[in-house]
Amino acid sequence: MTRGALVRLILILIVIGVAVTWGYWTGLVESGTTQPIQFPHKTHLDLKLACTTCHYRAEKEAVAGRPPTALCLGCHMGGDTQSQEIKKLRAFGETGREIPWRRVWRLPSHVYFPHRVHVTIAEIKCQTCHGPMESLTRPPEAPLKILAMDDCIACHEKLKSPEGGGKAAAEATKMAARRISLDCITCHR
Amino acid sequence: MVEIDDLHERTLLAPIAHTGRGFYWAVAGLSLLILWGVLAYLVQFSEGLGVTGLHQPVSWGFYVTNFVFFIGISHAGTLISAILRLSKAEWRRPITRMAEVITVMVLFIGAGQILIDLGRPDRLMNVIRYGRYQSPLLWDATSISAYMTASLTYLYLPMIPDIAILRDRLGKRKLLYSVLALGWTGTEHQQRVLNRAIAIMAVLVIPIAISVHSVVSFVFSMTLQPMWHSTIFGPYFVVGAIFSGIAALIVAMILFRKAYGLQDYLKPIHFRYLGQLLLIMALLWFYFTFAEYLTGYYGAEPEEMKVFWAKFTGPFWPFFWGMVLCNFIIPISCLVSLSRHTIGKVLAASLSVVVGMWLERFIIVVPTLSFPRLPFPQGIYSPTWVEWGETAGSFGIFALFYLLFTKFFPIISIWEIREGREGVKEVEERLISYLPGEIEEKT
Amino acid sequence: MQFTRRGFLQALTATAGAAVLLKGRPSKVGQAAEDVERWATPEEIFVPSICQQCPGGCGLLVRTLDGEVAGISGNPLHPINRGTLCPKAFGGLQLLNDPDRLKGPMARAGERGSFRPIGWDEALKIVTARLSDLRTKELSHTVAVLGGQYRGYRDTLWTRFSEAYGTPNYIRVRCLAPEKPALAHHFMQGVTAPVGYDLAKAQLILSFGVSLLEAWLGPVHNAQAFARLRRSSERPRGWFIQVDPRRSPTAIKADRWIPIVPGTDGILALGIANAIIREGLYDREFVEEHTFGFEDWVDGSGKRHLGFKELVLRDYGLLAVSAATGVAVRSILEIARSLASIKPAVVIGERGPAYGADDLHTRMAIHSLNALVGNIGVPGGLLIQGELPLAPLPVAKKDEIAKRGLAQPRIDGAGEEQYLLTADTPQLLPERILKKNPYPVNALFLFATNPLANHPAKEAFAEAMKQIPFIVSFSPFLDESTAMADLILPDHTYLERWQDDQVTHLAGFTCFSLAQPAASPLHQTRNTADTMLGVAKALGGSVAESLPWEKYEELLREGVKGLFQAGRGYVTTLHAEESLRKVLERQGYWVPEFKDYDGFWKALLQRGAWWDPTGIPVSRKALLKTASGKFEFYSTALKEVVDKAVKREGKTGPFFSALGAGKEEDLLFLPAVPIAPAEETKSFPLRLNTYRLLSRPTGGGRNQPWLLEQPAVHVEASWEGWVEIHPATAAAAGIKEHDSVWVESAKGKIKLPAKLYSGTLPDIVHIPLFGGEGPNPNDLIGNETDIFRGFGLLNTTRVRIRRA
Amino acid sequence: MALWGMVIDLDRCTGCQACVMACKAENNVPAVGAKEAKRGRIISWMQVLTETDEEHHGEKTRFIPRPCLQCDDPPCTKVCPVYATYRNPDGIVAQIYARCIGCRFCMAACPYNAKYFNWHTYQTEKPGQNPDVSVRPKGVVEKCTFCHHRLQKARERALAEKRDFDPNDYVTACAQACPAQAIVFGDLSDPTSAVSKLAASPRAFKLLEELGTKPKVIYLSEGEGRG
Repeated sequence: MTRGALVRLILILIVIGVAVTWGYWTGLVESGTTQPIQFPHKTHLDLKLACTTCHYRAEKEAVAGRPPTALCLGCHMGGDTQSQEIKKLRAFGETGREIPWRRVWRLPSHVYFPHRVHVTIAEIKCQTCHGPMESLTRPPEAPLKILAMDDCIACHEKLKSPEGGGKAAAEATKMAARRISLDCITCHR
Repeated sequence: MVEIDDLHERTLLAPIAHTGRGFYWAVAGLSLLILWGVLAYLVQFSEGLGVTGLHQPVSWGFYVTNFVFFIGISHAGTLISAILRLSKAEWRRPITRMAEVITVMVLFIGAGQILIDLGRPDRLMNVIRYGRYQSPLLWDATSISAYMTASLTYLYLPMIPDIAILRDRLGKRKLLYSVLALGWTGTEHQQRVLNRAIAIMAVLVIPIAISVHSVVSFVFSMTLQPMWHSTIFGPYFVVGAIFSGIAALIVAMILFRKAYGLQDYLKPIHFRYLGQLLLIMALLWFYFTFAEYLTGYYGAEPEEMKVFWAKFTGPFWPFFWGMVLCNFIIPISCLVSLSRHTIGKVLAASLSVVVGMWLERFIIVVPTLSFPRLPFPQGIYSPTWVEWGETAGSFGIFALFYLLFTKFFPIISIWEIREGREGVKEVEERLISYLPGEIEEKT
Repeated sequence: MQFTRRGFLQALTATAGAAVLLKGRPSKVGQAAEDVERWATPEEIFVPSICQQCPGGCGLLVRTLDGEVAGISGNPLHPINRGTLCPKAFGGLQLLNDPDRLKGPMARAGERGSFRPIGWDEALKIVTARLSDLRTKELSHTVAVLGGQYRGYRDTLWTRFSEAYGTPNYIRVRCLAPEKPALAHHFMQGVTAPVGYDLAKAQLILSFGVSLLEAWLGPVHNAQAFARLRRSSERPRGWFIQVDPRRSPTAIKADRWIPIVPGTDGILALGIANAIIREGLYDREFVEEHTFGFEDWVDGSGKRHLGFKELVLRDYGLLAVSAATGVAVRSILEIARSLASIKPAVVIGERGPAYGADDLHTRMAIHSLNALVGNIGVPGGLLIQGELPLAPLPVAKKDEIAKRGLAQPRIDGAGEEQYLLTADTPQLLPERILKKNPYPVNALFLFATNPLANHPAKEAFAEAMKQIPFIVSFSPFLDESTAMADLILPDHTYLERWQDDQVTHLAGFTCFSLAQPAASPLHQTRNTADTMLGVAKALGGSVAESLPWEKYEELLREGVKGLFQAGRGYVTTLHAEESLRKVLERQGYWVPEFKDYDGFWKALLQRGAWWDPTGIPVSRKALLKTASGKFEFYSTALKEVVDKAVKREGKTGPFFSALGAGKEEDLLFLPAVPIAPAEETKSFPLRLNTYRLLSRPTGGGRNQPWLLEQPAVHVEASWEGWVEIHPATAAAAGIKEHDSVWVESAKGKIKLPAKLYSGTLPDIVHIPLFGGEGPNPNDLIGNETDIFRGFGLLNTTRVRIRRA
Repeated sequence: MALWGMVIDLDRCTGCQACVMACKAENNVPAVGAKEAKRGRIISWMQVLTETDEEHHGEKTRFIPRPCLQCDDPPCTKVCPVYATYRNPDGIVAQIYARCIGCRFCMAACPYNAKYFNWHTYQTEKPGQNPDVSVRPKGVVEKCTFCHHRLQKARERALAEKRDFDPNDYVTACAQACPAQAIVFGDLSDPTSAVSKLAASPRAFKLLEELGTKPKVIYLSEGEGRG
């Protein structure tokens, strides 16, 4: 290797190193999350289950949350299985403990995002924010989409405008005596 | 090293060509101050503003005082040089450059105080991205950046011919000087354009400068706080700014006169003129201060009086009376008669005014915050080493940059001096044109 | 308050599942290794609980998110506080999450004060082995249990355990008075049930040093009553006079503050009585028909006795009273006239610490004003409160060892000699333990008390505890006393455990609160009640038979059955429903709400409290239970006690001597407070008055930063104690605001920052029983108590101050 | 649109600080510690001020609980250079922590000293906090928001339950806690609300009314007098 090539290589390595460090530091690159069970979203959604079948809290509460183990066991109890993952699931069921899912999607703590309004009133598809979850054969290591404030604002602006407001906007206006809001403290807390 | 023939050029370029031991000592000393400041800021950056002496009612302290003070000093410069230039005062020639440099240096440092003062300096860009034009702070940002641009230009334009001299005469930094000289050759056309540009800038820079300090005063007077909410604050601040600016300029002049042996250029007459200017400003400052406090006293609003008495007899009396002493009594007594010991007297007055004006800024910022309207637990503000450090560092940076400037560019405009000497005739003609013509007796 | 109601109804549906959810959920510690992260605003359940920060007994609604406590608010249904709270309640959050809590049982490792963690099984084995060893050696009586400020079934459990095990030494070290009827009420009215005051309906409140708005029984209840006195739609603004050595926040809020020399409240009361009687302003009808001993009287033997009227007119002339109390004659007259003319008026003179050495007579003197203006048994006056109809537990079985043990005298000497009338005399404990008199203590149990910090005899306690070979502490924190222990079996904090509260004071109604754990235990701690049930079971025999419950909640469930069967009262409900029930009950109907006990129990868990608002609150008959059926200015009941003691011990016996032998005998049974001559004051010219803050009435709570940071509003203070000095006194001593000041008494000295406070008489300095880190006023206060109740004298110490 | 306001009856107030502590628990307001407290940096969105009439040597003392007064013409919002504080359509003066640059101009401008600064990182997220309110980082200004998150949640609940929003569903933590019920919270734009009726009392006054800030926290004075 010539000296020039070596220098170039070192330079490239430094650049990559700096970029990666910076990425970690600013949170653009997140370390992968491994889940206790290799849950395949695709298999379940191919069975024509809706997202809210399992993530039912999304319709009731601010946070979608993980489904309780008991819900999984509702289908996966009984019968023989070859799947290691289902065996793991049953093992959790037997101890009576919840599966220690690791959280992947996380909004900054100063953001208030109520799922239920967005799911039940605005009827926004989950994929709008979460990305193509239906295509996953194993748990995502990182969010499929990274949202910024502008993404929220863009949507709110669109729906707030009279022409953009579909059924959702009208309903929201009527119900809460408040339009889809662009007021900062609606989401910031 | 190319031999420099012109005696004037040789004297004025000497600091750039040769560097003595004193320079290194000065740089070392100033670097220590700056190091202190940098260290203080690093501590503050990682720990939060809690390392300062600021607290709940007194949320502004040294940094804001320094901000107002430095921005005030910046008026020295440009305003004086611009006014003198426009009024074609011939004695201005060795002074203008020094004044303009002060302005530019100090503006950056003044604006930097705000950055130091921010709790979240990482979000500074929010001011640009989400700026709200209702806030006097944004007016500040706007007018200060305008002033920076204007005064930088105003400093740079008259430097072009000198840079060209440096490019031609000085052996070193050829590239730098060639670029900065913008191909100046001194043709008549160039001269004409330059003079026109300088004249325009001089006119422009005066309203901008006045706006800057008016706007700085609005930061206080636009609130409802006692002894801040005053209509007089705009002109009061501007007067104070010019006052402190002249003082700072005089101090700088005397220092460089001594250090670089510029006695031939900066003569007692210059100091006498500037001293008289300072005297006028001292009287004007006193007039404003008197009017301000007398009005407050006569209104006798309880909230105003709380702050008023805190300054007169309360915990802030040393600062208040110190300010009166430094801004009025000392300068007046020094400046009434300048026939003898001119330079010494002017220096004493100027130093005193620099200190006094800093005290004035302090006495405006802190006491009002120390005495809130509601029965709030009060606290007396006492700065920590961090604030002292950053203040010292700020002064250090100012001095160091000023010093470095003199190592790169002549601190007295060579071409303007030359022009002055060559233009004696022109001046004579102009003088004559002021006077009534010779009266021809009608027969 | 629609909001809270709606919120509560939603909470009800949610709580239905809460008990089930909490049952059998492993503690957080068990899952800690799994690194379970909270999924932000998960399932929100409101669990009713009881605040244990003071004896107020307020109902809480604890907001839990997946079993983690995330907030506290008042239980809107709870009759004591009706959804509101005092500042201390919120400190509970910080108490629960205190990082310095003990994480599990600990055993002493070598020297006292060093510990090693052990398992619960091992710990219980150690306790059981020790207890059973002492029992077989017939030394069961040498086990002493020191209890603190609590009530209800935890008290029942300890009493029962002590009885079954066989020790008479269940001793309470309390900082506030027990809520049984005060002795003055008992002797003058013959009542055995607690007496309350109808503050909410009174038009004038005359308070003798009662810190009504700070640390007096139920602060929330008091504040509500005060608010109604001040502003209510149905009547004009009420009056409130505060007699207090210090301009406390209560005095600030009063219409009139009367500064007084500490300990002379009784003299002032008698001065006021003098003025009322002289001006003929007293309630003649009540006095004539319903009181005894007002006029001079002749007994069966023909002996003439002094009457209250004569006593007052003879001994309590206004000039003498004014000189002794420091209250101007004009003020005395004005108070007397207001008191007699504004109706209904109520005079309150109850507080934790004693007024002075002659506490009983002081209280009697104050209380006699209530009779003088006829405030007994009328709305806005005194109220009687019923007992809770809890189911009686089966009688504790005592085997021979227990019987022999119980026959031993109590180590603290309570109920004997001069302490005939007191229930507990902890102040004597250290000395007696050290002297092994009447026997040595072989084991000491510390439950909810910290005498090494909070008792004036704390140094003596420390010495005494060194002598005790086996000390068990149940404290969840490593406090001063716990540091001396050999074994620590940490209790849950109150949001983590099953508990009950039986409020029988002040409110004019009986109330039972029940709380289930609101949070899963954060650490390996255990409810002490469960621990002791376990110990009893392990001890076997009659001890186990007397405490047959597996879990504390079973004990609660058994006792609470009585409320279900009582045929009165109801589980708290919404206000509208309550009003309807009250109307019905007044007409003699009582509608059972629940078919079976299960339903009742479930409802009690969901709503938090049972209460009986329609008992017998306003009833002259219920309030005057003396032999004569009258209010006795001259207490025949006290005379009976004294006569019996004299018969037993003679006139030289300790009880009679302590009462003041040699006094005119009638004065013992009348509310006569001697006017003491001025004291020699040269070396200690100032009086020390200690007081309790609203933010920390029990002195503890150094683990509650919010409360420590803003402990008071009348002075600017934060995080550390202080001494309030009159500006003139301070000036004379060259002391300025915030200066460090040495406060010295005969006992010791402490250094505190000075607060110049004009709200005091110049010769009194005030120190709050602050309870944070730093100087402790117990270092100054002598271990003195009043004769009858045995309560610490916290305001009689003399001190001097100098700049530090 | 509702106009949220508060009435504080000084005659009922006992200075107990229940409102203060309720606020701290509800809004994750940190205790700053002994050292910081001594330096005058206690954060207390709701603060009980003790006003002593100096002419009477402390005889006339009053306790004034002071939240953010949620001015209709707030001096603080005008000076904020980045819209981190503004008056929202509900009349609540909002404070956006993620936007604030920490210049403290609003603190200097507020005549009520209702704004507090995070001089240090006083706390991080931990158990026992209210997850509805964010934990503020160092270097930003914070203040009382009338427990705005409760309004958010109440609104959202109404929306999800497909019913009209009921103003009674929303009350601040301080008003909820006050044992003397000296603090009443509600909709000032509704003349039938309790808070509107009290605000019309002859005892009603506003703090520093002369400054023209139009506060929506209205006080009722002590002493005799109707209302």
